[in-house]
Amino acid sequence: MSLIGILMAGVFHAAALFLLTSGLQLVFGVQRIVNLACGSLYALGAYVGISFTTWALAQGLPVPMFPLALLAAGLVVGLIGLPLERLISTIYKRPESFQLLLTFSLILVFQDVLRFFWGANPQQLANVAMHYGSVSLWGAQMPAYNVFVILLAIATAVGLGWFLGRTTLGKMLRATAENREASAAMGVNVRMVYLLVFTLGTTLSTVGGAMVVPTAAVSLQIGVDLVVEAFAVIVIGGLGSMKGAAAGALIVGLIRAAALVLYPEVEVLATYVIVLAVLVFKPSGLFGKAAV
Amino acid sequence: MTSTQQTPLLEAQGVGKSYGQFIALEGVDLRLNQGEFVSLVGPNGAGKTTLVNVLTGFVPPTHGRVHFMGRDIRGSNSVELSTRGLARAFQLVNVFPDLTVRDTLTVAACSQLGLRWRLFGDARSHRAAAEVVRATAAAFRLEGALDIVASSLPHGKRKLLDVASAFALRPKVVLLDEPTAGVSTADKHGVMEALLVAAREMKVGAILLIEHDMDLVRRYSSRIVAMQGGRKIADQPTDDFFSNEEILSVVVGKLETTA
Amino acid sequence: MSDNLNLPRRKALKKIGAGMALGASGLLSAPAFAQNKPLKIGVIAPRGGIAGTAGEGGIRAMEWSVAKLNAMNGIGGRKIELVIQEETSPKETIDRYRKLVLQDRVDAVHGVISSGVSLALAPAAEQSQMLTLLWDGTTQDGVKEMMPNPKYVFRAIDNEVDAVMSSLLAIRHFKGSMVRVAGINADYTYGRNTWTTFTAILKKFGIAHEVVTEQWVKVGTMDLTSNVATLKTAKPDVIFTSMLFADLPVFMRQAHNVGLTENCKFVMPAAGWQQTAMKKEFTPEGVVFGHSTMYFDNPAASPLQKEFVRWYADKYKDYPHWESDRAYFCLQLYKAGVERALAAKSGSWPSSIEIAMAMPGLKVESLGGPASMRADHIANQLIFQGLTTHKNAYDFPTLASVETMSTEQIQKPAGADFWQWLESTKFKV
Amino acid sequence: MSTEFTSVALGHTASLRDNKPGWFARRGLQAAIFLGVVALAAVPQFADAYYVSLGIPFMAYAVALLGFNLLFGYGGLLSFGHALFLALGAYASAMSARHFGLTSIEGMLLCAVGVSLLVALPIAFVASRFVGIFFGMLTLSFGMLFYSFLNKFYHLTGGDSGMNVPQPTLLGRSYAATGKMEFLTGPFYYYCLVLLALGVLVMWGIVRSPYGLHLQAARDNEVKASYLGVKTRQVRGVAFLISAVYGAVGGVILGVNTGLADPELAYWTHSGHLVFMAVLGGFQQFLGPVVGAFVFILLQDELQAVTQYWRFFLGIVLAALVIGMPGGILGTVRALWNRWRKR
Repeated sequence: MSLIGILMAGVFHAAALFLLTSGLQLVFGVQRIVNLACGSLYALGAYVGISFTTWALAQGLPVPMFPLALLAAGLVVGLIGLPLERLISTIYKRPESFQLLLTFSLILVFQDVLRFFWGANPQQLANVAMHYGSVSLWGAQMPAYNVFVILLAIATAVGLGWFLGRTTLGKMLRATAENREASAAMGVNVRMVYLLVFTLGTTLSTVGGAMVVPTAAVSLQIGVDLVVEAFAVIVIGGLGSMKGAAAGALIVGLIRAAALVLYPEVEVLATYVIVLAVLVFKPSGLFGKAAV
Repeated sequence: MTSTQQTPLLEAQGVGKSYGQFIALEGVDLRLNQGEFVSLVGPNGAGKTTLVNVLTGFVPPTHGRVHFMGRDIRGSNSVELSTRGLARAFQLVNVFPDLTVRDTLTVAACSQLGLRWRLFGDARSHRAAAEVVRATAAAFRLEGALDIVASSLPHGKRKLLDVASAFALRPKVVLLDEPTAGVSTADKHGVMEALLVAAREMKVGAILLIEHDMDLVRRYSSRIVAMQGGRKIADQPTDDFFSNEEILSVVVGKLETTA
Repeated sequence: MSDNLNLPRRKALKKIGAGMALGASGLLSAPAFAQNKPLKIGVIAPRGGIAGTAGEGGIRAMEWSVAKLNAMNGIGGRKIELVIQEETSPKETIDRYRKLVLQDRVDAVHGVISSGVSLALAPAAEQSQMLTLLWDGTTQDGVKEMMPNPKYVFRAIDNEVDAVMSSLLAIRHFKGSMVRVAGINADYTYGRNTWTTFTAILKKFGIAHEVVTEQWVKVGTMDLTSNVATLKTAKPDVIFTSMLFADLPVFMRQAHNVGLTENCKFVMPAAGWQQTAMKKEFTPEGVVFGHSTMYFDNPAASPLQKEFVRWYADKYKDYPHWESDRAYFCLQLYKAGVERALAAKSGSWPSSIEIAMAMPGLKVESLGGPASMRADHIANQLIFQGLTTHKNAYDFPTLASVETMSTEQIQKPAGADFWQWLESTKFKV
Repeated sequence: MSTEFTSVALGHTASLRDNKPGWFARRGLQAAIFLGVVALAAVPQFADAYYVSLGIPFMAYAVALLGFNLLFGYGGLLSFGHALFLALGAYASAMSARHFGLTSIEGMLLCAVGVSLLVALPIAFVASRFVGIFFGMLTLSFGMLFYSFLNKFYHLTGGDSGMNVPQPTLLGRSYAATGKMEFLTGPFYYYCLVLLALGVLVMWGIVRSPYGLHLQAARDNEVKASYLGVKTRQVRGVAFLISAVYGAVGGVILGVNTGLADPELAYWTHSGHLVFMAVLGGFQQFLGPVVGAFVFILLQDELQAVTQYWRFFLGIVLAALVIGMPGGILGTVRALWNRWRKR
């Protein structure tokens, strides 16, 4: 029996997790803010993605184009990052704990806003994902769209790497991350940088939610449920590190897949065990800077 | 000058500290004897603060060893050393913003009296602790400010409080990192005087002072150690030091460029 | 904000004196209360989260039948008034239950879907002597411990009943091609019980089978690709899943997308909750599909059900599932109980206990069909299941032919232990 | 750097001024405690039974938050997994009842305290190394680990259906005869009130003790503190243990109140609500958390009564507090009081 299928499923799960956490990491890396509401933003992207795409298809958008509709939806709702950043900017000077509090309040708000517009029932997109049929990888069948999501995650990772590493703007961000005062002195408009970074981070989450939802569905609950998985990923990978997000996502995804084959009972627990092990033996995470 | 035969209170032998390739300290020897007031001078980045960090066990040296009252400090951190009588005040104003002057001093008094794990009973009304607090406050003329929260003290007083809290440990040796930084020239002497009075009253054995202000150095210290690029370049009694032109030019010259 | 905060305090002070009048006891529908007062019924049901769908189904049926009853002369001459509270975690729900009992002074409480909450509520109900009719959420384990011979609590049918029936149907239809068996169920008591029931019945009928994988998923998990992949590699002939929340359609979709549905049969005792979400595009034909106590598209349905389904479809552009029937049943049973007790007292309003005493043995017409209440306060109803077909006008499968069983055949008798009963009793396929 | 942050933040609403023996701190606090106890003792005499029954979760949270705030307000450590210990308390009492047939609440409390210490010890060992966000994430992870443990080991914990917490005896006196509500709103209410009063007094002793001062020193400036002989890591560890015990005691009360110990108690959003209450009342004030618990319970109750979208409004309130009123209710009252006295 081929384990490839399970392996690929693990990788797919990892891809989804990466899309969820990359924004979180970017924002923390530059602004040292942990956004508890990342899950809610992911959910928001998914909900809007479903509604918009369904509408667009009804308006006669050719089915093969549906990923574009999702992408568009994700990008547009990502703009909610602008007001959110302005909101959070009011507590930049407070201790880190306050960010956790403020973003927690956002979770409560989002949960009911989503419920108000989309109701209690989980939402799903028509099974357009299968329009692309499935591909067979080393004998394991997998929907082509899932492969597309994996590629998208890889592309995002590479893109972010290039953006932060090569472009002047990226360098500017890194400089701000290293030393806010210094880069401010060098004429970097820190306020704009923060606005940009936070919005970009938000957009990554919303796009992630929108792009992944065709393979599943979205419920009000995932807003809070995903936070836990996201934390597992970034704790393992190391706060604020893109490499970390990728590595962490892969580890969590594969652990889960492996547990399912070896001993399904421990599927969830296994992840936490890894998380705690990392916290005890390498508190900074695999790619993080010193934790304390 | 006290005799050098007695075991020094604090002694560093060939102390070196390097971070990666960067060498912050190299082969520094230093003795601090009973009753000495030694000033540590040198341009910025000469390694003065690093030296103090090493001496107080805050960072471990990469070479050499440090003895405090005859015992190697290897393996013991700033907490133990401070309770054993090695106190330090900081360059930056560094008190506890939300604690009152009384509480700040009480913190030190409690560690010194070993009340650390008393989970009950008002620390402020503990007789011995209160006495230490009173004495320290008196020595530093802080009685008036006892119930003011540190963050709302004027800069000079906050500086004093920082030093005072170190003294409240009833230390044998105090290491002072620019206690008068940012204090107006007028107040500087005030701080120093208070400091000396306190040292005398509290039977502090020796003081090591990091200071840029040459008048202060000249006026108060018995011996001067000059550093540059992580090395010790001079270690002389005050008068000899100030008559030693080229060393002085290095230090003072650098000072003027940096100041 | 500040006066916002003070509001409840003022309210509390206004209540001076009132509190002591009736104390904490639930003896509220005492004869002292005039007939003309509206009859308050508290409803506790989930409105959000994974069980939101179910809660809505129940509440809507409640509102429908209350409207009808009030159009006549309510229950025993008193108009019905619903006080709806959200069902969340047991801790919070118990507080709202007390609010219904102590502050809203309701005459009875209906609803509750999750087992956890029902187990927390039952003792509270007994102690505060509040007539409480549960729609759902009564798994075996806790029930034994928490609800020994209840006085005031009335339960819906056992949750395991659906699993019993679909196991029997599975044997009838898949016998012979049921060697490699796999299970993927929600990681909680209900999921575990239904799976154990299924395998136990297979053994009972001497079906030689091998369990190729057992999977337990956290309720509400939205990415099951790894589980699906694992199932795929296990190459099962039959997959049993009692998942019933939003995760069920997700599972089916992901299963379909890797071709798991092509040469493998499915047994889903409780898929009815998700019926409209189980789209044809990923739900194959020939699935054993459980609708529990009501199947909206049942050709043999009573005019009553047909009328309700029509109303529901017009009003909500959706089709009702068994939770509507449960809610309707509870209300009808309560009505019948009140009326019998009233008759017994020749018209003066009966107390909670008198109503409670009146209910066992009553037969009422529920949406799904005739239903009754057993002496041990457990319901007897009809269960509807069958194999799915795509031959219909909807975008989701319906039943090719409706199998109907009464819980009198497939529910443990009063006082029996479920597992022992399952061992001993003889079922016919 | 982070210490600088702390100083800015905690400095601007001169926090924990109870250290400062002004009128408000000394007389005011004692008066507040006394009046509070008297008022609470009087509630069952006049208030609607329902509000009396709300008093029990209030006191449960008040106790738990006293401990939580030793960590947060005095130690500067924000735990996002503290619900773990409430759940632990509830489950401990359920298990002690099921396995050792314990029926006395004193037994349950002892059990809960013991278990919570056992569990908190290793966590404290790991967690005391962290501050700020890392501490928050670590505690959240531990909390969720326990949550999935409760769900997974169902044969031990009853899984999602949780475990029954029987009506206990108080001081050896059994109330089996009295109905649950009479029990809760009567004897148990006063029992909890006594627990709360004790909890307040003990905590008042702790925060003023030498240890308490060291804890605050460690919060304000770790390095400086270490040079004044403060064992920052151990001090924080002990704070974690104490808060765990308080949490467990609160959990026992909650468990008896609900009659059930269920996994939802350990879910991380429950921890979030704890933090909410602390901030609402004012985590920089000794009695802040108690006030927070009180207002939160009434606020939630009122919101749920008027709208099904109560979470939305709770969120708005929390955001408004964090941004505009970080001092919380008591902090603001204190500020106003001080301004009024200046005139």
